[in-house]
Amino acid sequence: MKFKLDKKDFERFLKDLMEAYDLFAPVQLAEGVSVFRKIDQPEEVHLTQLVPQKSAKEVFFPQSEVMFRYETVEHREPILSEQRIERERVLLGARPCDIEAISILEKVFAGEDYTDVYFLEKRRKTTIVTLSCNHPLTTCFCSSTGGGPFRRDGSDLFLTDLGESYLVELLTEKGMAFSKNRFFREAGSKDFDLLKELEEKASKKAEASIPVEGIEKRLDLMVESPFWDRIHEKCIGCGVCTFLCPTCHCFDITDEAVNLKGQRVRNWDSCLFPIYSLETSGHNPRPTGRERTRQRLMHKFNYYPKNFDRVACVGCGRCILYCPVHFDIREALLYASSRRSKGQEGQSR
Amino acid sequence: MESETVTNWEPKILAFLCNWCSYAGADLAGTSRIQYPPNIRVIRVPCSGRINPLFILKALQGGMDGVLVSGCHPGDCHFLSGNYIGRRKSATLKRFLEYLGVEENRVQFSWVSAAEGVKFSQVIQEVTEDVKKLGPLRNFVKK
Amino acid sequence: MIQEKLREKAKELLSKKEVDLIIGFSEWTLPLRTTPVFIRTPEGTESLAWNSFCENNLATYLHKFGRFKVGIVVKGCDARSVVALSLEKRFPNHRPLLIGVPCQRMVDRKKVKKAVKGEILQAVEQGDLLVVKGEDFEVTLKRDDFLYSVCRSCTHRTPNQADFLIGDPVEEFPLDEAHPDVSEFEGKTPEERWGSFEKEISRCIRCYACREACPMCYCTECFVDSTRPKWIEKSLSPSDLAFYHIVRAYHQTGRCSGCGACERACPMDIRLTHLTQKLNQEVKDLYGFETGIQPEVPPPLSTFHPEDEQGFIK
Amino acid sequence: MPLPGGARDRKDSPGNRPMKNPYLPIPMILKKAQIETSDRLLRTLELSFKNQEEENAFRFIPGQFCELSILGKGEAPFGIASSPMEKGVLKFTINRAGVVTTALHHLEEGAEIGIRGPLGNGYPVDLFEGKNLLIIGGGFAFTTLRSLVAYFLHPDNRSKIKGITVIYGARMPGLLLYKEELLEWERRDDLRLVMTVDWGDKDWKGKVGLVPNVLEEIAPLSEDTYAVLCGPPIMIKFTFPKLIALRFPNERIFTSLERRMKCGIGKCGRCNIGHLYVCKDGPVFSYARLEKLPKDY
Repeated sequence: MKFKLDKKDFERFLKDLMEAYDLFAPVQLAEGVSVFRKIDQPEEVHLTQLVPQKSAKEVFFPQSEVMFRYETVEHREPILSEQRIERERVLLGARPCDIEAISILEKVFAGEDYTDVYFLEKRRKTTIVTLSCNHPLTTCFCSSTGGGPFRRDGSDLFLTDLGESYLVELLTEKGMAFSKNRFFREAGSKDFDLLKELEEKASKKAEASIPVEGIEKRLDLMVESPFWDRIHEKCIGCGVCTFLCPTCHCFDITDEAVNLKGQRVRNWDSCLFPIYSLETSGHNPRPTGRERTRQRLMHKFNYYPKNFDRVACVGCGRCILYCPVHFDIREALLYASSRRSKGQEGQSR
Repeated sequence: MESETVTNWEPKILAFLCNWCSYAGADLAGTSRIQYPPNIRVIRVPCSGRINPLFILKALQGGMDGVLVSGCHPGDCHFLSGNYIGRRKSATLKRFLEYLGVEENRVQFSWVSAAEGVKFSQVIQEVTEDVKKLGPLRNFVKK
Repeated sequence: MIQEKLREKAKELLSKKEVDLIIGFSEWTLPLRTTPVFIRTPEGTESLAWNSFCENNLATYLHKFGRFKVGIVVKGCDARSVVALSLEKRFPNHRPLLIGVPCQRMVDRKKVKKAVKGEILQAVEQGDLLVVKGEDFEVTLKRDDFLYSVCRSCTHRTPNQADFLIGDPVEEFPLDEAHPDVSEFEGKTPEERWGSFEKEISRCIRCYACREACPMCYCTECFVDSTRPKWIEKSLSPSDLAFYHIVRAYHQTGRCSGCGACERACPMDIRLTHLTQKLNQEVKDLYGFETGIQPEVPPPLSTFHPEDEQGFIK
Repeated sequence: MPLPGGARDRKDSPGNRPMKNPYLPIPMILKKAQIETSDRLLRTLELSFKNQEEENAFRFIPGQFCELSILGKGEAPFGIASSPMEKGVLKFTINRAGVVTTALHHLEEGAEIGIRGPLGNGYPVDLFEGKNLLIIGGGFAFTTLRSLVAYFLHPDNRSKIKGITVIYGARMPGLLLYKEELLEWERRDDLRLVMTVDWGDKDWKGKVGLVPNVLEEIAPLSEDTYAVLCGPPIMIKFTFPKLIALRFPNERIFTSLERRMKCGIGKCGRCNIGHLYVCKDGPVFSYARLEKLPKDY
């Protein structure tokens, strides 16, 4: 089912939405810096930054999340209170790559044996309103990882920016709940033509160029390759790529307490931090950048695929755009697939 | 216990006292029955040079309204130069915290020798008054 | 041309086996950027680049390669970091050979991006000009209008401490007197200053890019990672963020070369250099010290003078 | 009677079961605590369940572990040292090293403590049925091996396997765990116990030497035998080739790995070796399986 939503109605549309849902969307924190967060005022919604620094994963898996609080009074048994969410949510304005990443995370958090209630509850209570990617960046390689700028999987509603209005596609039952929205108007053939044109143009721009297919098998043979001795050299071991990555999902669990009152919190963690795998004894199974960089790349392109049958990368390009030393994961993939990369042989980058 | 209201609020001040002088000075004040405000909590340190800026920050973050670091007068350090080294750390940290907007009198420094029981009492009075004027620490403290 | 001379020198050092590897800059996939390279063969030196996008402080890599004889490409600020590290006895095996390039001041890629609409696909330097191209635009910018603010204030562009100087020393003068962001910040009331600081760092995601990009941050265990004692928590409370940023900056007192690598590394665009610049001003004002200028003078916080300022002590 | 591995018998689909929060600890009471070793770094905690329901639901096999949780300090994983045949209690032996373990050492009898578990796969006890068992342990990694031995020594289970040989080494006699029980084992005629230390004292009657060398010396037959190996990395490294030399095939050598862990349920990352998670797919691995993984341990 397709409708049109005029941009002049957009803020009022959001306001309506916020009556019934907690709305999450990109917000600009400083010029050129945006993140997904809960919206208090419709005008905060900021849709122009194609890839906000922090991805939409934060709506389901916040960087810092209280799992439960506790208080022990006078040696009695501690009172635990779980942190769960109350209201239904709408995630609006994430691009198809971020949405694809949510399904990658869901596979881990749903799991076979154990259910991560914190992630899953948010996922189930969220309606996803995706925004198409009309002008992919040159750092985008979603088409290479199985996605695309107009990929609709995982979205309940799909918006395409037509200039003066958004074309709205209702794709699921959750999406159909919006079919009677007072701001939706009938869309005509002109709109559909424009949609088709935009979609074709964007898809052409984002044509697959990075050899991701078969990467799992190639990496199987590269576990001890000298490739890792060089590729990690310029990595300084910060957490930018892993924190901004929409599919990275490692976390740490810590207690924050004063006396007997406190909370158990989980915070994002990064496999590139040395202390991530450091054991109390002092032994570190991943002692240098070589093992840690290998872990990051292998997890995405070998380990995860072994468990879940697809790569854990959606080609959003955040790790390329925001890396302080300009590590380019595409070049690593080209290298790994033995295609001649842009640089010269015999040295590392 | 009375609840803390603005009118009867009393500042909590953490005092790091050098074992060799200021701590003994505090002792002297005590044995000489010299009065000073009960707002300080004392931590004895081996030397004012031992003070890691982390200690001061941790104290403020943990809810102290003021911090005092007190050591031996120049030339009197038990370790010869500990207080000189401490003096540079104090000077730079103090200026830096003020730059960031921490009020000037939140973090204070003094030289008090083992013989200066009266001075110790005066310092504590002054610091307590200063911090009282500032009111409770609102910024930085962990809520 | 500087780039050619740089390649020649690097090639020579590798050929004569005076170094095991050269750490330098190379062009890479994105415009307005370079990437660190680690070159081990004379032929590899062909990829060395020198331009206004060589923004990283490569001295941060010296900790990784302590076992090797390293030749490193340095700007004025980078060289001063190496001197500071040397004072802290970080090179017990091999002192790195400094291949110094007098710096033309580096271009702030974020400023350039903000000046145009659309994705930048190509950026070419033409003398003092910067030609920036996108899919449907091409603009010519004055390079000097788009410099990093620390570079604008810099008065030590020539790496005088270098073992080899590529090109001639440049005349030392600041484009901006002092550090405008420090004075601007100082103009506010204490309450405004704290508010502004807290707001700025509220974007922090604790990726520690600022720490890792800095050559002076090399503690085996950073205070944020210590569990006994646990100084701060790992979550994003304003208080813990402030704690981290105060201590990270303060730990640079008398050690910071003012290169600005911390701020450039930040993915959230947090203004960080005014903190360390303020500390640099303090140690200059109080103790007449500037990082990395005099290789014989000990770091200010590890020494003292009996007559040091103490007006603030009761 | 194959015991259901706690984690594994809950395979109903996530869609139609109410979401149970696997991060919430259940309450236990510290019944008894005992210092095990002369260096006082190892303390065994005997915990009893606070709620009968939770006790009934808690089924485990030797080799599984739990996250012990002290509110305000955090969680840490420990192998279960008691056997499933010891009803109503769980035992853990704690090496004092970090924040949580220190708190566990200070815990007073009668105090409440949280646990999550049982976690991990455990030793393949079904596979061992009808075979000989060679158990090799070093230092304080002996905990889950103790569980395994006690499980098969139980009158209900002893007939399930043939011979049991235990080689157990420590640096000094005072550092051996479960000393009273070791004396009992020594007296049995259906178990061969070989103890060794690096440095003996005047009362020491066992062997003196490193575990790999003792293994070589006593040269147990590999025929019809499974070997279970658990100890510090350096011991594992040198013992493994000796087992190969004794003609143990990789499929019949098992070991239990330790890694830094947080969630214990395969979500938080950190403990993976290749595509497997030590917490969820381990901690027990056969060498045949380990051999195919990156050497990230």
